[in-house]
Amino acid sequence: MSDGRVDTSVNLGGVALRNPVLTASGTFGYGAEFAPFFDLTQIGGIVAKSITLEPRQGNQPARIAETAAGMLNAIGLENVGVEAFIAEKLPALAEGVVVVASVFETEIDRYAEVCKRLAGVSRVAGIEINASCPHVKSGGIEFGQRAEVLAQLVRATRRATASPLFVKLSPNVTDIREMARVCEAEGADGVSLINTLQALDVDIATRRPVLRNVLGGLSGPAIRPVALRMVWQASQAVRIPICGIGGIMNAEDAIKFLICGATAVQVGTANYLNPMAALEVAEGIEAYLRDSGLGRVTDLIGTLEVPTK
Amino acid sequence: MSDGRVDTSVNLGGVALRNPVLTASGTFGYGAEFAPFFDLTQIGGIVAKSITLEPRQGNQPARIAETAAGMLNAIGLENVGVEAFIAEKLPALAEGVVVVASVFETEIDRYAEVCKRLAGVSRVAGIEINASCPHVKSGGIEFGQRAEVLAQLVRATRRATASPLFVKLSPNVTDIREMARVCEAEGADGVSLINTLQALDVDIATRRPVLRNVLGGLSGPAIRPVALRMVWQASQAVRIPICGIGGIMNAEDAIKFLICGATAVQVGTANYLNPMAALEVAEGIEAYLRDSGLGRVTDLIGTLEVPTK
Amino acid sequence: MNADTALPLRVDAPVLANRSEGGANYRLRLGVAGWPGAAPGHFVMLSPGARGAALRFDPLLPRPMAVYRTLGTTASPEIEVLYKATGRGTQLLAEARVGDFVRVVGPLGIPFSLPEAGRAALLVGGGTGIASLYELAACAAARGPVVVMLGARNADDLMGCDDFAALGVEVRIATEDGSRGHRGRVTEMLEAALVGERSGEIIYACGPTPMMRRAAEIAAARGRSCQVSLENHMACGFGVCLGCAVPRADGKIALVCRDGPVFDATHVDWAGVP
Amino acid sequence: MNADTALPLRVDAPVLANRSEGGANYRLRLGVAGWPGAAPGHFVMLSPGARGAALRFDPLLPRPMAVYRTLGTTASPEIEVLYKATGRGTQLLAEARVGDFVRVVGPLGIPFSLPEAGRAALLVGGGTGIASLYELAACAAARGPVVVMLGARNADDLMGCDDFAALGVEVRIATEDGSRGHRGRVTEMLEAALVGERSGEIIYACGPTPMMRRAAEIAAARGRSCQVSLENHMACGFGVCLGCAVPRADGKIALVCRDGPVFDATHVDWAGVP
Ligand SMILES: Cc1cc2nc3c(=O)[nH]c(=O)nc-3n(C[C@H](O)[C@H](O)[C@H](O)COP(=O)(O)OP(=O)(O)OC[C@H]3O[C@@H](n4cnc5c(N)ncnc54)[C@H](O)[C@@H]3O)c2cc1C
Ligand SMILES: Cc1cc2nc3c(=O)[nH]c(=O)nc-3n(C[C@H](O)[C@H](O)[C@H](O)COP(=O)(O)OP(=O)(O)OC[C@H]3O[C@@H](n4cnc5c(N)ncnc54)[C@H](O)[C@@H]3O)c2cc1C
Ligand SMILES: Cc1cc2nc3c(=O)[nH]c(=O)nc-3n(C[C@H](O)[C@H](O)[C@H](O)COP(=O)(O)O)c2cc1C
Ligand SMILES: Cc1cc2nc3c(=O)[nH]c(=O)nc-3n(C[C@H](O)[C@H](O)[C@H](O)COP(=O)(O)O)c2cc1C
Ligand code: FES
Ligand code: FES
Repeated sequence: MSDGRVDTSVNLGGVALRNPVLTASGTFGYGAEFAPFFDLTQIGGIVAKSITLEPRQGNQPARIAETAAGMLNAIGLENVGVEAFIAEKLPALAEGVVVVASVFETEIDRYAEVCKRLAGVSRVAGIEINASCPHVKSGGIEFGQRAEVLAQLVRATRRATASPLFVKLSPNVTDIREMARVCEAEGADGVSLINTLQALDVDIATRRPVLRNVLGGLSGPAIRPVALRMVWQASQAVRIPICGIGGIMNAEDAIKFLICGATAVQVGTANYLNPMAALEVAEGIEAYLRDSGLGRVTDLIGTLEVPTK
Repeated sequence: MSDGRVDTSVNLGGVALRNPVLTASGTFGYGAEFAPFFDLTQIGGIVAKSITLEPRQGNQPARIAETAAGMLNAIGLENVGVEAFIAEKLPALAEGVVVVASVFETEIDRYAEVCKRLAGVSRVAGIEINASCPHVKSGGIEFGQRAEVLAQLVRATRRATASPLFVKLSPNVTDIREMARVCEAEGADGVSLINTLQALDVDIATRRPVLRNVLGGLSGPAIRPVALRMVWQASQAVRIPICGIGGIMNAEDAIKFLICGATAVQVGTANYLNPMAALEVAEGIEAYLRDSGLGRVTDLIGTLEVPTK
Repeated sequence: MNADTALPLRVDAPVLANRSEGGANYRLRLGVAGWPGAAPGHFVMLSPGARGAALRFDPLLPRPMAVYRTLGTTASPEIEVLYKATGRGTQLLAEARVGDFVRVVGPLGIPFSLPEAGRAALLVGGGTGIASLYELAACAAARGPVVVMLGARNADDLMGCDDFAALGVEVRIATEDGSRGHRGRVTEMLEAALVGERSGEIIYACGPTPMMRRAAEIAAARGRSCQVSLENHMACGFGVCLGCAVPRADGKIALVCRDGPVFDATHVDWAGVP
Repeated sequence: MNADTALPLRVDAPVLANRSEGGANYRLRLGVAGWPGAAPGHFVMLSPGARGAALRFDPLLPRPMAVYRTLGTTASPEIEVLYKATGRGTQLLAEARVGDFVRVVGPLGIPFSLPEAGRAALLVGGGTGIASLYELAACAAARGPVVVMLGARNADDLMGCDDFAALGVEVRIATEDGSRGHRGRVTEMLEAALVGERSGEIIYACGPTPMMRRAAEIAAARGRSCQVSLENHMACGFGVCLGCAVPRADGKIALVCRDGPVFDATHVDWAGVP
């Protein structure tokens, strides 16, 4: 717009965000760790580290490794548990910081229980269900890898909470559209994608996996084109809002997700190499909107122009 | 071994290779293009560009784009067709070059027909079925993405040829083990993995996909950790030999695949940036064997040491 | 030996010089052992940073670059490349220091066909395309009158003008902002030049697609023959990735690296060029 | 202000110097605007090439590096880093030229606790770990007698010996090939030194895990207290990725970047350190 002011606010499935930039679960701690670097109210919000019913210790090292334009991680379930999250982590955050709680567990009823514990906690603007967890009952395959299991998970957590409910999808599936539709059908307010791609790397000196857990999750720029594909496919399949995640290093990357139909994005691995990445992405999106004469970020969302074959 | 000589030969499902290094279909043309760069008999063999029954023209441009530590491609089915392959391309290759023909089509019976045409062609040491093609009848989903469709494809092509038959798996699936088992059950002599990850990238200036085809396949170092994971999972699931593919840039990368259980590897995208990549990989593997005192490459295959939890 | 049919080689070439020439322009000199020589229009694929101490795979793909000219001695041949550091790969190339190595694959492609002796040539270059025309200007000048028309956004953006002038050919310059020479597009200059001028010149164009397309239209309208050198995205440069496709006027697909980069302008389906 | 509790900052720091010091060793000086100062044991995360003209995401992760020492003025503070160019990231760092930018996040971690006044200190450093001990040696020397034992594979591999000597502390050197000082492991020197010597020294160790583990065993056997600074793979350096876990003797997990890198040697479950 001529006066150079643009509207970056979006409504993500009932959560009002000043701009479409959140931080991805597990890459931003519980938020307070980033307070030294920038004012967290300047971004849309943060998705906290996934929490379980009880505190968990996670895997033995090595837990991370670097790969080509990416990294592997197998942290395990390490987290402070829902009670400490509510009692200690949330109060540590400044007024006005929008917080989405992320939940993972090993059983569906435990997922639901964590959601119940979060009910009425004023600082929790929404809940994101991390469906990339191994489901013990179905032999270690991720909740998000089987439509029936995912449906049960969403149904149970939907019943357990009145807050805006987002389901974070696993990319390790044949058809992401099917998974997104399941979430929509079961009443989720939105889907977040993608979580990490299941991967493995090897040390040829020791002939051992680089991670103690053998398998790990691949994140970073390497996976961005896969994430963009899935976000675009999901946006064609469902009407609920999509939060785009995967390899976002800068504003240009984030804008690609918005163009592909994401209502908001989450910055993940980039926070490690640049603790101010999320702020810079938010500022860069605003600059892009101004430069391209778009008044509202919503004018950009889903504008991918597909050539007619 | 003390005298410094090592045995790099492997038997890949009935195809004897002087070393475990082949070139990946679609990244090595029909072979002759690389004759100026090195003697093709010095590597295990080449997998030719996938061929169809009739010559095909492929997609309109843009067909390729660069991504973080990777590239996207959507070439389409461009190839000279099986007849020209036999009449013109094979004879252009020097004596002693081991050639695996790669076949793709849009219908199962057409796949089988191409295999029949290749029967008794002396230069064809084996056939690799590219299962990453959209299957028209099942609404554009890849043959390799549905176990029952894949089973039909392998059954039909197995019946159509007596040559060593390899199935190249699509990585765009929930469980690669299931797909590998299907191939083994239907009599394939081996599986090759992985093909490209379905992906998308966007030009934020034009808000268009970078590829005319919208979606493309991601290859290069970016996908290597995903490929290693799938090769290791497949090696746990089947007894037939595995050909490891995905982001191999140098000998170290190739050795990782062998350690994860691949009997041989295919060098793909690396051929573009370094037309001598396959030769250097073969030489590097031999050097590694010598340095680590292994007498035979078969002593290395499947030696991944998994920590006891 | 005949450079037109030279087999390509792959060399990790030492950087002998890599200087900024103002604006985004750089001049790179590489020692290429065994270089078979190149004809006007030949190109190479350059992998920036491929041989730095630290293995880098981002950016991954090599960059196609015209052989600006061949230097050095038969014993130790050198090639010069004029390039613009605009994106990630060329910026990385601009960081290469003397002693670093840059992977070279080439010579590649089908070169220009030179004008018959006595025939006048009009060379039209824009942006990075200028670099593809220097050797052509040199060879054409030995056969007949040559006019070189160079276009750029502004004076800073121009490459190699002095080199062309040093060949003794007539150099006309157009910049969009008028900061040097004619204010406007180089194709306007071409159009003007063809009016009334003695006919029969052969036209060569290399630059941004719209420029080449316009040059092709003008040549057709004036009944002149025109060769263009297309700048397409490439992964391999020697016909194996099938990535560099352009549609031909006859509806078939051509590969820019193998069937080109030089094409008869009338053989290109301009509407389909990316 | 108190450096121990300084909040970390993120600065894209100009490279003021980046010289080879023989072998794989390099000395990097960075201008870090707003640097709050650092205590012995503090580290920074450095992103090589993060601010080169060409955006690079391979290698992706920043590298943890000890603050070797703080230089410059309060107005324009500088930090010095001593590093070994061994892998992809540090080799890229070695390519950084004066004027380039390197992203710095820090100061990070919990520093060493200094010996009480009058208490003798024995510093044992090996390989890259030597760099974590310089500021400690300087501070400890102001409080009591200091002996620094530096170990390396060979003379070339040694870092910063002269700097330590210039502090006026006693420096003893061990190389595995005997090319300088005692032939053998630095921990053998430590063991020998503790025999008969007046007891009560506090031991500080930083280097390869086996070296620190051995130092911890020796200290325990001789009833000396020992602090170690662990070198673990890190993605963030400030406690958010949970990647730098090490098992503690009590069975719990500690984060090297947040709960360390300095630990009381008896609190570490050495068998589980990667
Ligand atoms: C036959 C031929 C000869 C050429 N000769 C020269 C020359 O002499 N001097 C010169 O400066 N440039 C030349 N170009 C253009 C040059 O290849 C591109 O400017 C360069 O590849 C851009 O890379 P980048 O890293 O700056 O851009 P990026 O945006 O980082 O490139 C991303 C990808 O797109 C490709 N790409 C982007 N722009 C172009 C383009 N205009 N043409 C082809 N590929 C592109 C890159 O190769 C890379 O694969 C030539 C191109 C061709 C096809
Ligand atoms: C608190 C701390 C302080 C350090 N201080 C110094 C110092 O002052 N000088 C110095 O030379 N080195 C220091 N190191 C070690 C230094 O971080 C590694 O040598 C460096 O990360 C290796 O990176 P690379 O690119 O050479 O190796 P690559 O093999 O390319 O590294 C691949 C990945 O492994 C990690 N990695 C590899 N080796 C190590 C290691 N030994 N420690 C931690 N991560 C590793 C890298 O950070 C990267 O994530 C310190 C480490 C820590 C934890
Ligand atoms: C070290 C690490 C830990 C992570 N932990 C979680 C987690 O606890 N819950 C979750 O939903 N996602 C987790 N993720 C996944 C990220 O939220 C994100 O989906 C993924 O990394 C892809 O985005 P990126 O490429 O921008 O990092 C983690 C990622 C990393 C790298
Ligand atoms: C440009 C291009 C074309 C390809 N064409 C084919 C093909 O025709 N048939 C096939 O089976 N795989 C094809 N592939 C996939 C490769 O064979 C290989 O499986 C994939 O690129 C992963 O390996 P890489 O990362 O080493 O390239 C192609 C890949 C590229 C990049
Ligand atoms: S660039 Fe690969 S075929 Fe032309
Ligand atoms: S390095 Fe990220 S938590 Fe320690």
